[in-house]
Parts: sequence; structure tokens; C-alpha cells
Amino acid sequence: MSDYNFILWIPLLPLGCFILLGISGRRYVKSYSGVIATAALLVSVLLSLYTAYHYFLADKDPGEAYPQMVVLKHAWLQFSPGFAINMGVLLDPISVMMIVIVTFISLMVHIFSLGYMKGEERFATYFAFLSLFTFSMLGLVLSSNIFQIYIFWELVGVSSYLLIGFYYDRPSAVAASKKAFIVTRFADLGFLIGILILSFYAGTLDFSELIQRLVSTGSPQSVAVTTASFAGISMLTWGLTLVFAGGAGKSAMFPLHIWLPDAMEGPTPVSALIHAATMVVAGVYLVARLFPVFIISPVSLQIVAYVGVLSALFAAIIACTQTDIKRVLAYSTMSQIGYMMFALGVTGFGVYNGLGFTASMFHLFTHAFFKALLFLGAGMVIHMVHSNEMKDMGGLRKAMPLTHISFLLGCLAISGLPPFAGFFSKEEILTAAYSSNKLVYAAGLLTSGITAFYMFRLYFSIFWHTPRRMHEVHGEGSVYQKIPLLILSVGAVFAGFVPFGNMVTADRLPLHASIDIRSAIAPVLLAITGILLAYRMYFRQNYLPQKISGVFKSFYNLAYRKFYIDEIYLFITRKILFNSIGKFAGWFDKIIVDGGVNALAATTGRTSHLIRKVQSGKVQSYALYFFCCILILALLFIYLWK
Amino acid sequence: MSDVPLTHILFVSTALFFTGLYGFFTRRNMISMLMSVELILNSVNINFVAFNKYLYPERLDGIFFTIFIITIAAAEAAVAIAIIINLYRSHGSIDVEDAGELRF
Amino acid sequence: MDLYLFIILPVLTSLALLLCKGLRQLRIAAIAGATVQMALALALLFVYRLERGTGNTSQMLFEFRASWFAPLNIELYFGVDGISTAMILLTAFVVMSGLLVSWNMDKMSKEFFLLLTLLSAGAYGFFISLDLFTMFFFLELAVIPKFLLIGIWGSGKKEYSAMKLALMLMGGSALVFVGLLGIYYSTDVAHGMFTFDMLRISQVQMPVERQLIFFPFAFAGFGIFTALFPFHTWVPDGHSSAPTAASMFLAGISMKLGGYGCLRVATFLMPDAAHYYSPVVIVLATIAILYGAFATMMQTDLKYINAYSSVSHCGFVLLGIGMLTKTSLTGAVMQMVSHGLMTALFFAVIGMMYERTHTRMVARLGGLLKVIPFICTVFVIAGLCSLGLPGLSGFVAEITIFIGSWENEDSFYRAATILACASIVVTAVYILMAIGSVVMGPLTNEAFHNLPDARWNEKTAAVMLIVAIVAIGVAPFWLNELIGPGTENIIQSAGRLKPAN
Amino acid sequence: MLADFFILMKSELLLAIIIFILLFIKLSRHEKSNATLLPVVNMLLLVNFAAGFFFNAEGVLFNDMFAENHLATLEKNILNFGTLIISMQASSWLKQHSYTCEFYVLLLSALMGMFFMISSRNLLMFYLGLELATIPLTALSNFDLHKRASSEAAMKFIMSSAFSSGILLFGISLIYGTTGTLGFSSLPSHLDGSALQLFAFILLMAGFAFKISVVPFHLWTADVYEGSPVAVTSYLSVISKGAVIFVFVSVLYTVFKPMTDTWHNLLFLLSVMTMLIGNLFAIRQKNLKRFLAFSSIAQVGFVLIGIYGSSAAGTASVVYFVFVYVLSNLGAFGVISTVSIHTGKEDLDDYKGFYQTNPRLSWVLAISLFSLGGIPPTAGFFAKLFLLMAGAGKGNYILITIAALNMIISLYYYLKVVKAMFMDSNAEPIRRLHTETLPKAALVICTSGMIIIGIVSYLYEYIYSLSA
Amino acid sequence: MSASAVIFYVIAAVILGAGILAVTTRKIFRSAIYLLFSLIGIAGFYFWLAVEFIAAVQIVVYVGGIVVLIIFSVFLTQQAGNQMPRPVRGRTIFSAVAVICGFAFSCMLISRYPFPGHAGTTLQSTVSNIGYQMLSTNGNGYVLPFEVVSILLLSAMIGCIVIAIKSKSIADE
Repeated sequence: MSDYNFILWIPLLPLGCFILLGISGRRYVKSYSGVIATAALLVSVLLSLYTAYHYFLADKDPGEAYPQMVVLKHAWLQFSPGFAINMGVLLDPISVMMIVIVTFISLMVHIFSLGYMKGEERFATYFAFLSLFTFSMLGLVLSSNIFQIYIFWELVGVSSYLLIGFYYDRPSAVAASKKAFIVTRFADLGFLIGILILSFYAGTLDFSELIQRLVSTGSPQSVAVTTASFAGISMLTWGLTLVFAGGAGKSAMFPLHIWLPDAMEGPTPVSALIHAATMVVAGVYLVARLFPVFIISPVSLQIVAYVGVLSALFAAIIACTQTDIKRVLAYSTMSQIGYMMFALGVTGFGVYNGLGFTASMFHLFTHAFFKALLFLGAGMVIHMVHSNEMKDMGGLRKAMPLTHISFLLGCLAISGLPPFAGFFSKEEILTAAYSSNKLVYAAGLLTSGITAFYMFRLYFSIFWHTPRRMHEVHGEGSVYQKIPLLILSVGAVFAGFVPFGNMVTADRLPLHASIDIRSAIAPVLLAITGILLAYRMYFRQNYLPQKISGVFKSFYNLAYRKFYIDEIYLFITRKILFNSIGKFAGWFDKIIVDGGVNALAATTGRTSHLIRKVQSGKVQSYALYFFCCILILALLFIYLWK
Repeated sequence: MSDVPLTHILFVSTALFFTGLYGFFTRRNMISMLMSVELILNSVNINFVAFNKYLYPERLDGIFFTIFIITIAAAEAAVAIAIIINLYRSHGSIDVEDAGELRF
Repeated sequence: MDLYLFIILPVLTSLALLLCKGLRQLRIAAIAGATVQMALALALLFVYRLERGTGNTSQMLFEFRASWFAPLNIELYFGVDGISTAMILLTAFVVMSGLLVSWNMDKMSKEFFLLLTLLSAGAYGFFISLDLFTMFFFLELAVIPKFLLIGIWGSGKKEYSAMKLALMLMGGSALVFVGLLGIYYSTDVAHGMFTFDMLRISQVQMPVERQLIFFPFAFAGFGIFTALFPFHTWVPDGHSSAPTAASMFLAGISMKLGGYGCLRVATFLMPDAAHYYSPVVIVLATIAILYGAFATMMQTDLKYINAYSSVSHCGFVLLGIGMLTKTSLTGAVMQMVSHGLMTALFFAVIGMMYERTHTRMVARLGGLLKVIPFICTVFVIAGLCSLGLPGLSGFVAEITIFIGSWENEDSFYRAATILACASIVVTAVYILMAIGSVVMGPLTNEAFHNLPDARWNEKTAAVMLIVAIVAIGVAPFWLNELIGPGTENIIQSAGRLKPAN
Repeated sequence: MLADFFILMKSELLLAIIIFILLFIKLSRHEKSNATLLPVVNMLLLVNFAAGFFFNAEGVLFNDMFAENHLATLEKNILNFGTLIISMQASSWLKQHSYTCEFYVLLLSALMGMFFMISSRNLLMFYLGLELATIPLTALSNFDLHKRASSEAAMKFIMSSAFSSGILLFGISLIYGTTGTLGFSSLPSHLDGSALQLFAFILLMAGFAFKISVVPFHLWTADVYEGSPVAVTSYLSVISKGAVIFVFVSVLYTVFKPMTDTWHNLLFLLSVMTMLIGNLFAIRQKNLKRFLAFSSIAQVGFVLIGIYGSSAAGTASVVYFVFVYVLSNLGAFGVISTVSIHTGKEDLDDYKGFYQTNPRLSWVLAISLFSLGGIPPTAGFFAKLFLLMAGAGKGNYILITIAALNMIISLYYYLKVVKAMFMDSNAEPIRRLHTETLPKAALVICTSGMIIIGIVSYLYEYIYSLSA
Repeated sequence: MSASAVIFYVIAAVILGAGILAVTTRKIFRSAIYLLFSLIGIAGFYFWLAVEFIAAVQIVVYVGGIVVLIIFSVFLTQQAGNQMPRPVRGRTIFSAVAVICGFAFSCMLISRYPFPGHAGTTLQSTVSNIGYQMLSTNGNGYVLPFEVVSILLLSAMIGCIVIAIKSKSIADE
């Protein structure tokens, strides 16, 4: 067992970068800032690869489960003996996998950004924010304590906010950043309450103990949490569902997904890193982290499954209608995360039943590669045509061959065609779903077909179709931009061959599952159908798309308008919540509370005006009052008030 | 003297007292107000003397009190009349209703 | 450590100020005074920890007693525990930064600095006093300077605000005083001998029925200082009309006097009543939290935004106190410290913006990040702290309160906690709206194109506060350890020290 | 016997001597200017005040008609002090006055009346002292001989006080009738609480209440204060009121002890009304003298609370309060009289922007008002709170709460003046004033007194040791 | 009913009748005369009670002093023959009611109070007794009040002089 203390450096290096660049970036190290951040991150990548090597290979005892170990632990905020927010580093297969993904993708994005963001005025700030994000994300995945994860959860949220709002002088970017933060904040409220519920019954905030206490049948905590109930639902289910709500917010699950498409206002590399590969899968990671607890609450697990599959299908449908390429990718991200979610939802606990968990993590892993690839490719395209709209593109394959190829690879991977990365993970997911819930399986299958359709719709529209507006042809991009594309393409192609079942499983024991060819037929066929359909419609200019959308006009419009979810939210928040309650509060404050105070003052003044007549200036009246008061007092004190 | 009960004397003095009060309340001429005050003081004097003679004749407290009251009444009347005369000079009237500039 | 230094120092500073001539001398004297105060506060922290480290577990450290109005059993009785130390530190920080941002106060500068110093003397004295009367003396000492500061140097409807603030605060202290008298006459320590000594009172244990009578007085009285709903209306008007430094003092220190009093006087001395009334307190606090948050959303003036958000944040303090668990009390104290720093920072930065743009209306600002990046960054940091971002102090405090509140099992408490939690969303909404329209967005106003960024004094002030905020946010354990024993004492007095499951 | 007589009646004799010196000066004077007279008088008053610290003894004279004790000596000396301050403040007014000697003779004989009142052990002596303290003052309030307001005020004053002393006398006569005695020492044992005695008691109380302007017997106060010369107003509001309060305390605590329940309730009612009505009227005043009149009415409400406490702390607090009140009110009146004499302005609106032209005077006025309002660190804070503390000792927290809330109302109008001076702007502010030496010295004494006496607790402790 | 009682009631009737007339008649001079009668009646009452000294003082001071002073001032203010202004009606009614109530109330209290009969020695209120006590310092001496009153008279006199004297400036006006 090696000493994992060095692992602390993995998040600390980006943090150091953030502080350095944040404080002095604007003035002193501006031009070097990108290089500094990238170099630091490179070290982090190496360290995390080294960790992974040690954890999965070198230190592995054959036949034993992978250990779950808390490498470091520091009582950050001690509430009472035994109940504290501890800052620690938890190593288990998923966290090790995640640090690899996070650092790696982040490195790719850093490198890409060196070229992509060149010349930006806030170059250093950009890298500072990226470093902050990387640090927070690493902290999130390494958390050993449920509150620690919440802390970093918020931090990734704010880095996402800062990066979405990077182009702060665009009102749309500002609005998007606000929206992203507020929606996820709302979800975090659920997360927070969920944490409070779970930790209250478990009596601890540390993951390992919390899970162990809640899961072990017959333990007082477990009994308490399952017997206590609110509104007929056990506290365990409440807690888990609320925690999942937090995860759903961050992972843009229906109906908390509305922020994700708008978040594409940020610089494209940021979208690749945060809103495709890493941060948005935090919700999946969270569920996976608490998976042992979810297992004992079937209701919440089902919620996870249905929300996941609904999001997957829903997003896929919307993606077919969108014209902004980043939005299409965003919806596809949402859809893919839906996959991961429902994969977790359909998992059971055990040797074979645990397939969904592995599949989910596997898909998370592969998705990171190809989705980052797709986003970076999209970034290249956007750089080229200075537009996000599909109609401004077309026929770009010649102008940007590398992008073209890598984008194609990405599309193939996401469509789940063998032997690309997506195929393997998606296969496992569908297999797991098939064995557990046919309805989910059917929806998943349908989604995979639609996925292939809209991805290739995108592909054909960008690179084939009719060339437009090619007035300025400049190079495809700097070498900084090309290298990540290349590396990620390799990943998109080969990531599927990683023996994932041996490493990342629910019970941390190797899972021996192989792809059943028969079960792979249906999705692959569907995917091919989708691709062909896309080819028919978008390879060249023709009227088929309009026709089809004409036929399904109302449905098309519904999907195009994203099923009016945004508008509904807007109505609820603006009109009802903020306007009514806020206005009411304002009114109440002004009229009732303040008015009360002022009325008191006014009454005093008025009374003083009213009684002024007594002071009439007539000395005889004074004497008369004097005498009457004596009489009254005499009566009072002689007879009434003895 | 012993034929008249003390209370009767007290009734007389009380009546005089309240007569004085009534005068003080209603007379608009300052000098008549002053006269009312004299009536009030005299009723008190009657009280003192009557109490002294009827109830506590072993000492002369009441009688002395009366003497001092009379003296002070004189002093008070003198000052009051001086003030009234001064007021008459500035206001041209000794109607108390006319001296009501200071109010509220 | 001689605690009376905390009173003598400001007094000496004011004397020095009296002798000074011209802005230069004045501000040098003021800053020198503040620096020494700060050093003293830090020294206190150091010595305090040292003393605790040696195993001294007595309730109060560095006790100092001197007779004062002996026939009425009034003493100058000073002493600190962790809570007071934290509050003193807070005061020192806010005072220092407040003076720094008013570096260029050229209107009646002598009076200005003098009043600020007097105000700080009141705050220090309040926090170190262990004698109820002395404490009350210092509490009231701080009211009139605020009145003058707002009325003379303020803006907007300053006279109205100043008057309202002074009267409402005086109303608060009047109630407090009735409460104090009630407490005093309930402490029959020995045959008609009464005492103002808090520690002795807490041992004597007032009769319950008297507690029930006087707790509302003391609590509501102090509550007015800390914006207890529905007595909060002085907060928005007062804060928004006050000059920058006064706003900082007001929100940063003055509102904390109330919270500290609720804790130290009402809860500590009348524990039974505190339990009895805790539902009321909680309901009011929850209303204040949510209501303040929603009311904030409707504001268009930056200072009003921060003022209403202070109402909301101070609601957390009261919630923590009302919940009566050790953790929630700790959280309440943390929230006081955190809110003090954060809101001071906020007001400081709003003041800087106002000084440059001459407006505080959100609608007229926009895109300032381009021209005054430092100030805007500070603004964002203050905002993030306000919305409870981890790594900054606000989060730590709020979370501690939530966890502490959650320790109460009854569903009433649960509901209150959840509602309070819900405010974090609303907070996010209004903070982000403010940031979005002030800092971000296109720079619309032509006049703002050449605004100068922060000067050194402003930078120092902001950085100082940010450092403190981050220090608490990143390493809350030191504050927790500092406060812990103090809240433990209070909760033990409340007789319901809840073992952690 | 004779030595006793000189020592015990020291204060009164000294006053008598000064009065005679003044009379001699007046009679022998050949157009001597006031400029030389005033320093002499003030010096005499200073000596008088200083003498109050020496040769103090306790004892009874004239067959229990006159008693002197340390507390009484202290009280007299507080009044001496106040008179000295008033005399210093009045010097710039008196300089132009043609009857300065007479002014002082009247002033000092009134003071002497108060001394006799304080030392009285007998209702007769009390009554005489009261009249001696009143009649010269009524004449004094007419001393702005050319002003209509002054004669109106004097008329109201003499009429009201004649009326009230009639009522008082009627009460005394009934008490005499029902008890057969006038001596304070023998009265308590004869009081039986019968209806007639209660009636007599209430009549007597009304007489007292009139003098210290307790609502509802206060109506003359404001008119007289407004119309009288400032010096007389301050004398009325501070010295004469203070003296009657001293007597009131000792009479209630010793003579009417058997009727404690009744006067407790009475005081409760009266103090609530006094505070409330005084405050309500004060709020709407524009003339500062009148404003201070009402505010001083409200202050008396607080004093009644202290008296309500009926304990050693009560006595001590009342005496302490009166002293602080002397300082604060004289501080305020000092500024107002300076302004009034130099510019004739007395209205609140005239004081707008006062701070811009006269910062020092503004601070003095502000501090005085703070002290009146009970704001720390001024002595008024302690004084007022000690009154409430003493009152709370009886457990009537309704009264204390009402009082505490009244402090807020009173603060409102004090702050209104402060606001006018410091915050409002004025196109024609009061010009920069030159304060002469004596008034300036008086203001300095008042201000430093207000600040020091509160924080330094010895005075209160001393008073307490005397009243225990 | 004995003669002395009859005399008392006659005196009482004079006192009250003259008193009431004094406060109701609308001629100021007449009012002063009625007052005079009332005061003389009171002096008669003192004679009836055998306190001759007081009776003498009453006549000397009141009749000879105060009433004369009042009449002088009536002349000074040049209103001797004038009708006095009509009283304010509202206040008249109000004060009449108040006074009658007060009177009834007081009489009730007095009549209910059991005044004790006197027992013990009687000190004759002869002039010599009064004179002796007035100036003695021991026993039941009243020298101190005497002195106080003398100061009072002195200051009242000075006050009157200052106020009532016709100063030059006023004369000029």
C-alpha cells in the first residue's frame, strides 16, 4: 500500500494557480498565465495517472475488493464530538477514475484554450477561473465527507457561474450565468436538506461511516431512518430523493435542466470542460457515491431511473430541432447524462446486477472524451465561422480537415457504433436496463436512435450540406487547438477498450460481464437508421426537413420551443414568486411595518395637537382644571383605589 | 360658642372657600380674582381658628397659623396688585381674557 | 491582558483627535488609534488562546473589577470569553477598514472621526462588559453617534433616517433596560442584595415566572438592534442614508450588539424563558430571513439591497439563538462575525462605487467591471459571501446554524430550518441580480468611462476584510474553537446540552 | 445654643447677610455701574457656595421647627450652586438692567425661602418657606419690565400660585383639624387614613404638585416660563422646582409614611400623566423656552418614579437627579439665554445651522439636551436610570415600561433640536456670538459637570451615604 | 337655640351672603364693598369665638389694608364704575357645577368625620400669650416664622416697588 499523501497536490496545484493568477494575473504574469496554469495542471495529470496506476494496478490485491480509504482527514468544522465536517481525501475506484478524467479533460481544455483564447483581454482571469474550477471539481470528487462534497459542489457552481459570465458585457451571458447559478442553487437546497436528513439519522457526515451506518441492517441509525417518515414516505427516501434533486440540478436532469443550454454562452472550451465532461456529471457521481444507500431505498432509485430516462429522451427530442450547434451539443449532453442516471437507477446490488453501476461510470468515462472532443470541435467551427448557427455553416470539411475527422469520430462514438467508445458503455447500459426495467430499456433504445440522428444532423450540416459564406478562410487553428483534438479523438475511439468492469464496480469487486452481441443488434441498427435518416435529410440541401417539420408542426414547435419549460419557470418565478411575494414583502414593509412606525409617530403628533386646547393660556381655565382634577383624584383615591 | 357644633362652622368656611373658588374661576377682572383669593384664604383662617378653639385649645397653633396667613395674604395681594398694575400699563386692560398671548 | 485598555484607547484617541488640526493630522491620529486597537485585539486573541491552552477553563478570562456606583451594585466588571473575543476582533477590523475608507472625509472631519471613535468605544465596552448596567451604558453610548453620523454626513432623507434609527434603537434599549431591571431585582443573592453581575445571575437562576416576564423585554430590546422582525425598519433607512463608514459600523458592529445581547443577556440569564419563547423567536427569525430576502429583491438602491439582506442575514443570528442548541448558538455567533465583516465590505464597496458614480441605483449602473475592476471584484466577493459561497465566511456560519437547528427533532423546528434554508436561493437571486446589473453587462453610461479604480486606502480596507472573510471561510475551525466554550457555557445554562447522538 | 444656631442656620444666615449687603449697596450707591456690582455679587455667591462645604452639622432648632442634616445641607448647596450658575449666566442680561440689586435681593430671598422649606419640620414653616420662595419669584418674572409677555407671565404666576396656596392651605387646615398638630415629627402617629384626611392629603399634594408642575397641575408652567426673563425661567425650572422636590421627598417619606399606599398609587398615576402630557406638549413647541418648560415637566414625571421607589436609593437618586438636572437644564438655558440676549431669537427654526456659526455653543446645547434625554455618557443617563431603578424596586414594571417608552418620545424632541442645529441649513443662521466670561465659565462648568459627574461615581455614592 | 348660636348664624349669613355677592356682582367697586362686609363678618366671627386679637388683626390688615389696596388699585386701573365684562358662559356653568360638587363632597366628608372633643387644658388666646409666644425661641415660640415673614414682607415690598414704579422708559412710551 503506497502512501497517497501526494494526492493532495492534485487539487492544490490548480488552487495555487488560481490564487497566483487571480491576484497577480492581470498585471504581472498575464502573458504567461496560460502556460503556468497548463504546466501546473500537467503535473496534476501525471500525479493522478500515477495514483490511478497505483490504485488500480500496483496496489491491487488480486481477489480482494478495491479498498475505500480515507487518505487524509482534517476536522474542518467540529459541531459536536463525532459530528463534524471533515476535509478529507477519499480514494475508491470512482474517485480515482474521476480525478483522471477531470485532470485529463481539463488539461486538454487548458491546452486548447491557449490557442482559442489567445488575445482575450482577460486571458489570465480566464485561466484563473479554469484553475478554480479544476480545483473545485477535484475537491468534489475526492470528498470524504458529504458536506465536503456540498462545499465543492457550490464551488464548482460558482466557477461555472464565473466562466459562463466570462463575456460579462454580453447581456445574454450575464443572464445565462445567473440562470445557471440560481437553478442549481435551487437544486442545492434539496441537496442541503437531504444532507441534513441523512446526516441527522446517521449521526455523521463522513461518507464511509454514513453509508455503513445506514446500510447495515438492524443498526439503530438504519432503523431510525427507515421507520421515521414524513407524509407517508420514509426519511431515507426523502433524504435520498432530495440529495438526488441536488444532483439532478447540477446534472441538468429534467426538469432542472433549463440552465444548461443557456450556459453555452460561455467560451466553448469551458462548455467542453464544465458543461459536458466534468461538472455536469457531478450529479451522477453523487448518486454513485451514495449508491449503497440508494440501493436500500428502491423508491428513490426508481426516481433516479425515471428522471434519467425521461431526461434522456426529452433532451434528445429537443436536440433534433435546435439550430445552435452548441445547444444541440448541450441537449445531447443532457441526454447522455440521462443515460448515466438511469443506468444507476436500474442497477441492483450484486455480481451481475451491478452492471448498471459499472455501465454508468463507464459511460461517464467515455462520454467525457467524445463530448469534450465534440465541443472542442464545435469550438473550432465557431471560431471559423463566427457563428453558432447551423445555417451559417456547411461544407467545412475542406477548410478544417482535422476538425472534420475528429468530429466524425466523436459523432460515431456518441451514436454508439462499434468499435467506438460509446458503443461499449451504451451497450452495457442498455443491457442493464433490459434486465431490470423494460420500459426504461425501450425509451433508452429509442433515445439511442434519436441520438445518432441528431448528431449526424449536426455533422452533416456543418461539414457537408451547402457551403456558405466562406469569405475569410484562415487556418484551422493553432497547434494548441489541434493537439487536444487529436488526443481526444484517440480517446473517443479507444476508451471503450479500457477493462472497466475490472476496476469500477458497485461493490468494488471485479465484474465479469461481456457484451452480448445479440443485445447489441437493436441499438446499433437503430443508430444506423438514425444516421441514414440524417444523411437523407441533411447531407445536401433539400426540402425534406421542412416537410417533416411541417407534418409534425405542432410537435416540432413544441420541441423547438423546448416544451416551454423555460417559460413555465419564468412564469412561476418572475410572476408568482418574485413579483408577488417580493412585491408583497416590499408593500408590507412600506405600508404595514414602516407605516406602523410612522403611524405611531403621527398619532403622537396628532394627540399632541389635539390636547393643545387644554393649554389655552387662560389662567382661570387652568385653575378650573386644577380644581376638577383634585376632585377626581380625591374621588379616585378615597373610594376606588384604596 | 359651645351651642354651635364645629361642623357648622366648617360648613360655613367650606362654603366660603368654594364661593372664593367660584369667583376665581369666573371673574374676568383680575382684581376681583384677587378678591376671590382673599375669600379662600379667609375660609382657611376660619378653619384654623375654629379647630384651634374647639379641638386643640391647649396650644395656639391654629391661631398663629392664621396670623401668618393674614400677613402673607397682604404681601401676596401687594405683589399681585403691583403686577396687575404693570400689566394694565402694557395691556391697557385688566381683563384676564385679554392676557392670553402665551398659550399652547 | 488589561481589558479596560479597550475603552481607554478610543478615549485617548478621541482626545488626540480633539487636539489635531487639519485632515492630515486627524486621519493619522485616527488610523494610529485604530491600528493600536487592532493590535490589541489581535493580542487579545493570541493571549486568549494561550491562556486557554494552559488549561484555564474558567468561564471568563482576564476579569477586571472596579467599583462603580457601589450602592446600586454596579461595577465596572470586564471579562472575555471566546464569543466576546471574536466580537472584539470583528470590531477592530470594521473600525480599521471604516476609517480607511473615510480617508478623504473633508466635511467636518474632526467631528466625524471623533464620533466614529466614540462609537467604537461603545462597541468595545459592550463586548467586554460582564456587568449588565455597564453593558447597557455602552449599548446606549453607541446610539447618538450614529444619529449624528447619519444626520450630518448622510445622504438622501438622512434626517428622517437618523431620527428613525435613533428612536427605534432607543426604544430597543428602553426595553432592554426594563428587562435589566427585572433581572436585577430577581437576583436576591443575599437578603435584599441584588447584583448586575452576569455570572452570578446565571448561577442564581431567576425564578421562572419572572423570566417569562422579562425575557421578552430583553430579547425584543436587543432584537431591535439586530433587526428583529417587525422592528427592522430602521435598518434599510438608516443604512442607506448613512455615510459609508457609518453604514459599515452600523451593520458591521452595531447590529451585532443586539445579537450579542440576545445571546448573552436574554438567553444566558433567562434560559427557561428562552426555551419557552423559542418558538416565537424562531417564527420571527424565519419571517425576517425570508421576508428580508424577498424584500431585498424589490430594491433598486444598492444600499437598500444590502440593508434588507442584512435583515435577512441577521434573521439567521436570531434563528440560531432561538434554536438553542450548542451548534446553532455557535452558528449564530459565527454569523454575527461573518455578517459583520461581509456587510462592512459590502458597504465599503458600495461607498466606493457611489463616490465615483454618484449613484447607487442599480438601473443606472452597469458594466463597471471594465473600468473599476478591483472594486467590482470586491463587490462580487462580498456578494458571493453574502449568498453563502463555501470558502467564504457566510457559508460556514449559515451551515452551522442549519445543522444546529436541525438537531431539534420537532417538525416545527424542521419546518423553520427548511424555510430558512430556502432563503439561500432567494439570496442567490438578488445577489446575482445585483452583480449582473452593476458589475456585468455593457457599460452604458458614458460618464463612467474614466472612473479611477480603488486607491490604496480603499484597497487596504477591502483586502483586510476579505482576508478575514476568507480566513474564516477556509479555516473555520479556529473560530469554532474560539467560540465553542462560550456557547457551551450558555447552552449549559440553558440546561439542554444536546449530546451529539 | 447660640453656636448651634449659627452653625445650623449657616446657609440661611449667609443668605441674609448677602441680602443685607446688597441692600446697603443699593441704598448707598451713587450710580455705581452694574459692571462693578456683578462680579461682587457673583463672588459673594461663590463664597456662599463654598461655605456650604464647611462646618456642617446636624441638629434641630426652635422647638423642632427647623432641622438641619447633612442631606439638607447638600441639597441647599446644590441650590446654591445652581443659583451661582444662573447668576453667572444672567450677567450679560443684568448688565443692562436697572434693578440688578433688587433682582438679587428677590432671588436670594426666594432661595432663602427654599432653604427654610427644606429645613422645615412643621407645616407652618413649610408654608412660609413656600410663600417666601414664591412671592419674590412672581415679582421676578415680571422683571423684563418692558415686555408684555413678562407681565402676563407674572400675572399668571401670581394668580395661579395664590390659588394653589389657597388649596394647599385648605388642606393643611383640614390636616390640622384632624390631627391637632403641625409638626412633622408628631404628624405620622395621628394620621389614620380617614376619608377627610385623604382629602386633605390630596389637597396638600396638589399644592406640591403645582409647585413642581406635575400634570394636571402644570398648566401655568409653560406660559410663565415662556414669558419670564431667561434667568428667571431657569431659576424657576431648576432651583425652585428642585427645592420643592427635595421637600416633597422628605415629606412623603417621613410625614406621610402611614399613607404610603395612597401616595404610591397617586404617584403612579401622576407620573404617567406627567411624562406623557409633558412629552406630548413638548413635541409641538417651537419656542425653546417653552419647549424646555414642557420637557422639564416630563422630567418631573421621572422624578416621581424615583420618589415612588420610597427607599434610600430613591432619595439618593432624586437628589442626584436634581443636581444633574440643574447642570443640564442650566447648560441648555445658558445657551438659550446667550442667544436670546444677543439676538432675541428663541425659536427652534432660528437654530437651524447654528452649528455652522457657533460650534461650541451647539455642542454645549447638544450635550445638555442629551443629558436631559438620558443619553450616555452624560450624567443625565445615570440620573434618569437610577430613578427608574429606584422605582423598579417596588416591582411596578408597567410604570417603568411607560417611563422607558417616554424616554423615547422625549429623545425625539431633544434630537429635533440637535437636528436643527447640526443638520439643517439656514439662509440666515444666528450670527457668530461672543460669549462673555461669566456665562462662558458657567457653561464650561455645566458641561464638564455633565460629563464628569456621571462617569465618576463618587457623588452618587456620597449622596447615597447621606440618604441611607 | 341659644343667643350665641343665633349670633353665629347671623354672622355666617353675613359672611356667606356678602361673599357670594362679592363674587357675582358685576360692578367692581360694589364687589369690593361686599368683600369688605364679608371680611368684617369674619372679624365678627372671631369676636364670637373670643379670639379678639385675630379679630383685631383681621380688621386692621384686611379691612384697613388689603381692601383699601384693592380699592386703590380699582381706581388706578380706572374701572371703578364700569360694569365688569360678562363671565365666559361655558366656564361659568362648568365651574358652578364643579364648585357645587366640591362643596357637597367636602361637606359630606366633614360631616362624617368624628371630630374628637377636646380634653385637657386650654391656653387662653390672650394678646399677651400670643405676643409672648410670637417672639419666644423656646417652648412654643414662633420667632422663626416671624423672622421668615419679615423677610417675605421685605422682599415683597421691594418687588412691588420695582414692578409698580413708573419707570422712565414706560412713561415715554
